[in-house]
Amino acid sequence: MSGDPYSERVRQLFEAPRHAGSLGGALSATLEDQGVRIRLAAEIADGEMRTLRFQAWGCPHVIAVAEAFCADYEGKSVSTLLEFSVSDLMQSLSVPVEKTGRILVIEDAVRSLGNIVRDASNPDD
Amino acid sequence: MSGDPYSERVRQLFEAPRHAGSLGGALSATLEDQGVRIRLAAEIADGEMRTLRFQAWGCPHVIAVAEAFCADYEGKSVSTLLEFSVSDLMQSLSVPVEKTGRILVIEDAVRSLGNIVRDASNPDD
Amino acid sequence: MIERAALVYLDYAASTPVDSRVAKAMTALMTVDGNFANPSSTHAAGRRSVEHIAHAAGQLAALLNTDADRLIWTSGATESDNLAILGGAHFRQERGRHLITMRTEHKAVVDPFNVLEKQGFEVTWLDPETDGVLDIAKLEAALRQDTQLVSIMHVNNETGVVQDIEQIGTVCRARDVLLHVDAAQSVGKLPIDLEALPVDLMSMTAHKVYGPKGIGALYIADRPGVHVDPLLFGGGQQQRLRPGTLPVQQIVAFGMTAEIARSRMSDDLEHLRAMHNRFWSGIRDLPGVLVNGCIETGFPGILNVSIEDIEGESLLLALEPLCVATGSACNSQIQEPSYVLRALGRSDALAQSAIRFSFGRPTRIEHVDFAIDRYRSAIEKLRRIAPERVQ
Amino acid sequence: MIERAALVYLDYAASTPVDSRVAKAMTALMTVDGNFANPSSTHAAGRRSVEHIAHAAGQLAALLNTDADRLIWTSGATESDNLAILGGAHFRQERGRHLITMRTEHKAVVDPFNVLEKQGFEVTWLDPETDGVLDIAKLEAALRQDTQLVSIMHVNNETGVVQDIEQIGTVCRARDVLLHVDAAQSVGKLPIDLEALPVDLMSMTAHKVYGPKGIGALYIADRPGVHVDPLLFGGGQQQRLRPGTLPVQQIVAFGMTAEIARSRMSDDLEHLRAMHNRFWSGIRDLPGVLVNGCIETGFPGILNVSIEDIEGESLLLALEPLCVATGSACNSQIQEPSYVLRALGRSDALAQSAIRFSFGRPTRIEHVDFAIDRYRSAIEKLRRIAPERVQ
Ligand SMILES: Cc1ncc(COP(=O)(O)O)c(C=O)c1O
Ligand SMILES: Cc1ncc(COP(=O)(O)O)c(C=O)c1O
Repeated sequence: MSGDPYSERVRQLFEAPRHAGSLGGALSATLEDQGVRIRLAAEIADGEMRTLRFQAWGCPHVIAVAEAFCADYEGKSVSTLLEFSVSDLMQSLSVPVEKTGRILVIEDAVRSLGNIVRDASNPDD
Repeated sequence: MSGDPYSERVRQLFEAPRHAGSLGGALSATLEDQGVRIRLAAEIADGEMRTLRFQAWGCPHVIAVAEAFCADYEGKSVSTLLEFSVSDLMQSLSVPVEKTGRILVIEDAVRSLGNIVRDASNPDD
Repeated sequence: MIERAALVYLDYAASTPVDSRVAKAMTALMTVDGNFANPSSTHAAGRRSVEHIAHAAGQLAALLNTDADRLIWTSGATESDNLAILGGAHFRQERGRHLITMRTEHKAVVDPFNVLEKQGFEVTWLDPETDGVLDIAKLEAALRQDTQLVSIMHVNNETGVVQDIEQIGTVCRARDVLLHVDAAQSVGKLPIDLEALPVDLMSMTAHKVYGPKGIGALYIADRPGVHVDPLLFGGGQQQRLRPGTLPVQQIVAFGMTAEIARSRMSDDLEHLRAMHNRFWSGIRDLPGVLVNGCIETGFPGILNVSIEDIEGESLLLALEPLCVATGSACNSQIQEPSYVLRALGRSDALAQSAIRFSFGRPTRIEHVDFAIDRYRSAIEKLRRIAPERVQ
Repeated sequence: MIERAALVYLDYAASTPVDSRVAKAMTALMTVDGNFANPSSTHAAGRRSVEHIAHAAGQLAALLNTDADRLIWTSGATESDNLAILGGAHFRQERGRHLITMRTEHKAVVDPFNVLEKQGFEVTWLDPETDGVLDIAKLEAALRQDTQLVSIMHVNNETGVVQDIEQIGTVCRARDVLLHVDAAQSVGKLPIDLEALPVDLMSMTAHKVYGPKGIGALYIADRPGVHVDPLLFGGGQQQRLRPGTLPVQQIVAFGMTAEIARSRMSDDLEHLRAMHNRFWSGIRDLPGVLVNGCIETGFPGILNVSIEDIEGESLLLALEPLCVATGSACNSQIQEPSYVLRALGRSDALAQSAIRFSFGRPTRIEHVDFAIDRYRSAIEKLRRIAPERVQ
């Protein structure tokens, strides 16, 4: 017996994940952990993320958080990736705490994308 | 939980006990046992019971059986009293077996009335 | 005017009809266009059932001034009593194995205590005073170091005697003893404020207060050390305290019942008092009539009277078509005198002649007058039939 | 055409709506002009309630071809299971302390056995074959000198798998072992003849077969040595096996439900088969779809399908407004893979993707077609969103 486990926002994001998909030739990071599989791809121009796309295999909260991340971070500077934390999104989407483990996989994927982007823009390192 | 403990006949006899009452100056027997109090009175003429009356303190089955006895035995010969047994009445009125003990008080009262009647008609004994 | 053939029901302490609005809501909920989903289901229909249950819990909680999550749904007060007493005593057995109750409790309390006695618990059975009320000094004297649970009912189902739960609870709480109260006869009828009352466990049932049969609840106070072991297992419903698919329509009915009772409690009480007083005025002059309990302090919905030198079973039959209860436990053809009335000091004979008249919302003056008339004529008839006592 | 916003309910294995005729009869009975008296009351109104109950018991007994007095009313199959298993094992503990059941039983069976294990009973948990069916040789091998009780369900609530109760019962009876059958999902849906079947105890519930929630029954065979210890105490109702005021309206509803089920069982089955076949035809070609249980031999009211590489929780949400069940026990936010499907040999991932579609009397072709469409598009969507597996 339980109430609705999904907030209205989670339902919307899950229903219409506008940023779901892949980007041919873009930079991308893929991670699999905690029964979650996530792939993030970014088109970068002038140190900004022009386009963000995700692919995800996981529960609705995973998909919603991934979608919310892409929607929020398109247009932002690539440096924000490395500071990304899921906690704000978890709160604004009312993700139950029991799901923290799997949502953290998204955080890891974002950081990992951040590293890849950084490495790609500093090829000499 | 139980069905109706009273047969239709018991209900009728209890509802309208036409032979309830006393007979001034008649022969009578009174008995108290098993939480039952019963008094039977008879007007005798020519060795026959012209009138029978009962008084009873007891459950509806006691009252019904007493009434049925009076109704059945009015007009009969006094000798029948000594052979009286409640078992036929118990059966025809569907008296539950658990009540046998208290109904037997009526049998005892009838026999006792029989003895009194016999003693009264043979005063020389 | 009452037709002779029609039954006249004055047995509202045994059970009550379901309020027609409640019955309507039940039907709407449980049929195909309603909300019949299993509240354990996670889908949208299941969640709606959960909401209905939460609403009903809120309604019952409001009646009792407590939190909805303190209420466990059961199949009735019998199950609630068992869960409180067996489950409570088992949960707290480390605390001690001495228990206290009264001789005038309902069978649903008496029998679990009998079971606990067989399991090695020790039970003190307190007798009431002759008016049915517990002398608090007797309770205080009975409390021991190892007493862990006291169970005392609020309103007695046979006599309407009301115990002072607040006083009893205060004594228990001072000694860290849990108090269970069987409130089957009082919930929705007398004011109960669980915020204020020092009660730990309370049993209730819907069918005594115009709700359906087969649904009850157990209140479990939110205090450290107050808990019960479950009696049934399986499924995760109700914090594992009581599994089984929650009967949504029954729960919704109990909730509505509670809300209705709350809104009309003082009107109901006034009505009961009027019926009670009229009836008592109509029979009190009968020679040998005796009240079991107390006219002034008892719950006015119940009036239990014995009468000298009248056989109870014949009285009951002579009262037909009046539907009333005997003082007897009626599980066999041979009626035993009520142990409750015996505990009040009544002789077997007086206990056996006892009749419980109980009034309810549908009771009208005509019913009461019919009952007065029937009672008087039945007594008159049976006295007429009875022989003099053998000297 | 189904409106998108309206819920489409295909979860009849979780619960069913009450037949409108049944609801009407309940209302008529329990309201003020009905028969609301307590059947424990000895007066005329109470006796009418007794008659209603006797009639209902006769209706349920007729459905099962047994005697009305073999049926004990309970609050549902959960209580019946507990009474049969805890009460049965306790009653027969002199006979032995070894018990046998299956890993695919309902929680209401599993949990009482877990309790018995803690009390020093020994339980053998049999695994089914991959189609969910018990290999009778495994049961025979598990039976011991001290085995006293076997509990195996008739129709599985998650998969619709049907066990061969007759064969199982024959094996048990040859060894003087009692057989309890949880028939919550089959009573009123599949033919059950208790005269012919070697079954000793059988649990049932009304709400799976268009009756109300909160009423069930336990069948106790009339054979020497077949009996249970009660779990609840108080009052003399039901031969002291299950006390509490009998909920007349609920019992009458269960009786009517049984009679209706009896008269339309073959029509119901035919309808379920049609819905089941249509649905299966509509999805069977999906890559990676797998039936949990057995299409041919299973109960046609239930179809449980897993699908490769799909996350179950997202699938369930993507299926909305379809109301269906996951294979998971849904008592926490994090869904555990169903232990029933795990026992059939499914991986965690496959078990987690399982959806139980269950059909009922109100199910129409449009509902099935809507479900097919939803299922296909949900799978398609989730596969589209998912990344390739990491190599
Ligand atoms: C005081 C009291 N306790 C318990 C019960 C049992 O309640 P239920 O009928 O809900 O099982 C009753 C009524 O029958 C009662 O009056
Ligand atoms: C197989 C099985 N057993 C037992 C139960 C429990 O029945 P109830 O909901 O009546 O407690 C159910 C359904 O919930 C079931 O499907």
